[in-house]
Amino acid sequence: MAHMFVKIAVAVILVVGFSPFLEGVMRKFKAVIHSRKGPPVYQPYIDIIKLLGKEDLRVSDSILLRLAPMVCFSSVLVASLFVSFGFSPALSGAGDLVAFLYFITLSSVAVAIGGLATASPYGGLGASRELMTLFAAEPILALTLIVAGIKAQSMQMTDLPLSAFSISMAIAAIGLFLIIQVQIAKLPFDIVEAEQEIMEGPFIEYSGPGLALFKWSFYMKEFLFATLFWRIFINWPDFRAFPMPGLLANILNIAANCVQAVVLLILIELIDATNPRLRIDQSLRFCGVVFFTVMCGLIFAFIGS
Amino acid sequence: MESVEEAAGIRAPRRARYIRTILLELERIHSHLLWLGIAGHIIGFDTVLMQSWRMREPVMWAAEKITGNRKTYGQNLIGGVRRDIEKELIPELFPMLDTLEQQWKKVLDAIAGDTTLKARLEGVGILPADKARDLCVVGPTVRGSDIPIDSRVDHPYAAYDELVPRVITFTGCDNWARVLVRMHETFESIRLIREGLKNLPDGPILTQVEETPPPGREGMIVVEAPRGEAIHYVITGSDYRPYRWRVRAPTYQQLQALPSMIQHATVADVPITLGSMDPCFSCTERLEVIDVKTHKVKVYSNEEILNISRRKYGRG
Amino acid sequence: MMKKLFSKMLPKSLWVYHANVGACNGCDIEVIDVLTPYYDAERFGIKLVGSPRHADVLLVCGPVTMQVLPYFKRLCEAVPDPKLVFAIGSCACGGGIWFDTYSVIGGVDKVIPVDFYIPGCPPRPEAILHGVAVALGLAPKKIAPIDASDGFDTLHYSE
Amino acid sequence: MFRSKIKEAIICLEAGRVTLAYPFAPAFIPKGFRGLPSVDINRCVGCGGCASVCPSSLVEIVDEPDRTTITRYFERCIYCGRCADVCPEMAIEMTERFETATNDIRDLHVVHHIYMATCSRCGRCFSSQTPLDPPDYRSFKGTRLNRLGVEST
Repeated sequence: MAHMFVKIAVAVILVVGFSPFLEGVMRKFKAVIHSRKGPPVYQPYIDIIKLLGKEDLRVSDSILLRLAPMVCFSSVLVASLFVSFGFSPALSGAGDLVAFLYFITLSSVAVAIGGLATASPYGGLGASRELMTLFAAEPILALTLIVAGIKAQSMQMTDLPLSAFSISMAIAAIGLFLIIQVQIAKLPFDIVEAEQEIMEGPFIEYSGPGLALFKWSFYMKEFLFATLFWRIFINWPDFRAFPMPGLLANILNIAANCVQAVVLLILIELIDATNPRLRIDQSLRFCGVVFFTVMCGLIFAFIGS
Repeated sequence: MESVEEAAGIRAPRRARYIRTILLELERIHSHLLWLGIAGHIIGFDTVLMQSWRMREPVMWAAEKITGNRKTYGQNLIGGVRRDIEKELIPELFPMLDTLEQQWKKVLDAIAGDTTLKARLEGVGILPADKARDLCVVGPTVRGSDIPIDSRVDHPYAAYDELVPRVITFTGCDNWARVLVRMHETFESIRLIREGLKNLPDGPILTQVEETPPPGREGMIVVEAPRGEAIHYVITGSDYRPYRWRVRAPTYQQLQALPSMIQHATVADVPITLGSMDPCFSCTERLEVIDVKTHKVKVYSNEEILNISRRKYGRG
Repeated sequence: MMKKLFSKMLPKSLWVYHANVGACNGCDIEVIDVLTPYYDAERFGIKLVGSPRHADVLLVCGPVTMQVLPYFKRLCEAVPDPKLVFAIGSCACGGGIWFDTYSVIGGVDKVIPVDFYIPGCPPRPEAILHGVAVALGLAPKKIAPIDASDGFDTLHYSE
Repeated sequence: MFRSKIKEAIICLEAGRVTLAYPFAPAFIPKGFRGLPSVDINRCVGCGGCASVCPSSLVEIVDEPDRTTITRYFERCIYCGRCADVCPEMAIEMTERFETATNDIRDLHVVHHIYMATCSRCGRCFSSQTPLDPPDYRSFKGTRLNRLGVEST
């Protein structure tokens, strides 16, 4: 029991504390592509602290408006407890990747509800876009996880990583990589909060703490998906296999995970910086293509290759 | 300024007209680079914004060196220009133009094969040639619809009778064609500046204006601004002041074409289509509806427009 | 203690909402120019945001015209506290050449209190950056009021 | 598609980091930059030429019994340089100062007092002259000038 609490504490601190740093690195990298100096890497921390201290203007008394950011933040936080960061997931006894899927979906739904609760036309438009994206992207995420689950005969994240290469896993890995872009709203697909089209969509009426929670949960999502990708498909290096004390191995694993997340997110940021935003129908078509690709992966998984 | 000159019957010296042409073309280059950046920003492609504004910055510095300010040049006077382009400045300008041309070629080369960019721009905001002609659209917007209208060629002013630009048209009629028109016009402007600097004639830059023009004289000039043709009309008055000065900015005509351009488009396409005609909302600030049947003119105020659109979308 | 922390963080992360209340676009262009590679205001944590509710700083360009006045007032209310107001350009600072025309109210300070004035027509990007640096306390203010008399006053009084 | 993306990335990376160190290093100012106008008060004769040409009418001239007070509201200045062009005494010149940001609008106000000699009969000002100044021949008209043997200008 005490063991579990330690794990929960470590996971929460890691996700909550490290994710703004990742965002900072991404912003810095984007600045490199833009040939400028860019903000310091700790900038997102400052942004969040500043937003938390700002006045919270409420456009309506709707309880949904107040709850949406909290639901979004906490659902991502709970989802993080089902993901392994190099050690086995904190709540592995309580649920598996299906639970992770539910909580991640809940966070997107919270964004949409928050957008609808603002009663601003931009918010409504943003919410409808968010839901459309959700319907398109979530099945693909589920499918990739199912492919991995079939190969491992389990949906527990600790059981998932397989060392053997297989076609279905490769296809699923590509599918997940492509869908991360959609899930964390990076550029070809940031139609939800398109700043120039619909003025940040669902977040238009949020100020201060509410906005901070939304932003923070997006940073956390980035970290979660990057971790998910590395830990499910390329679970290397695993220091627990080496002869060393367990605690040190775990710490090394976490450090390796963080570095890997940075690498993946920089790759995603590169795609982000060299693409214009797609229209919603174009992005749905893209999701359709990925969906069928991953379906092929599923078929491969059934026939056992 | 030239409309006043026309009214007063003055013609600026040749050197002054060349300097005006060079500055107008510098302005066009910077405006087109700026526009590409803004268009990129509208469709979320911030890298285009950053890079094209990076290339634009030396142009601004050049303008600052020539005139003393980055934007409000304050260069034209009635009868000539205020400052000469100094001899030691000219060798500095050529390398600037060379690097700009090189980089701009690379950009054109790179985005020509960019499928995601084309997916957003091609076939969006279509303005067919006959429709464009009906709506009197001007500038790069109409040249993207394959109608060669350019007041620099049609009604030469400044030194455009000697430095003749090539009118660039594209047949696409869509946003992509308008991007290409602007990008190719930039090369044309670079060429014109080079020629202008090489053939810069000697002589005075200002003719002395001996007497004030009598009141009641009219003058009109059509200027091809980067956005399209701007018309300045002046009636001279007494006491050194104009009696009436009317400017028709190109955005007036461009906006008429917008409803047909955004028909059946999604919300995501509206900003870029609007942006593709490079609107200047500082130049246009009210909506005037003319009822064709009764010939009544009604100027809508802001609240009325808001109410109409709310009624239409079932809000408020 | 938290209040102290927040107030310390605010100048390091200024999110800017840019309002055009009747400007000619010159200042707007220079404001965006400040964000581009050569000047890069993002290194001070400055970011352009799309909604006034996210903003800490209201950048106002242009003289306040009669037409935008009610919207401008609403916009100011939409910005959460603590907020700063920057007036960019001569028009926003004192009305520019329009200060006494019939459709213009005048400088921004006639409508809302302004924290920083950056005059210029348009101000150079460097001037805007300097204004930001002064606001952040990174650079000293380089201007002071002048109240001078010509050399004859001493002569005048010595008589 | 990937080729064009790579080309775009190369354009971006070729430029390197171009950010200027501006607030921490002095900025480049071209020759002939039109910055904040500076007024040499000892040259000013209070003629009001600048006030009449200024597009934003920022020069306010008040004639008082023994002096002229010129107040300039530089927050309105559009840096056109017309005043420097018309000043007959070359008292105004456009400086290279552009860092005019301030938190107090009064920092941009410039007040000048020019002490003038006044006509004992009508009480209005005229610019004072010391005995060391060369005589202004233009004010000498007609036969008296000819008798002095000076050509009229």
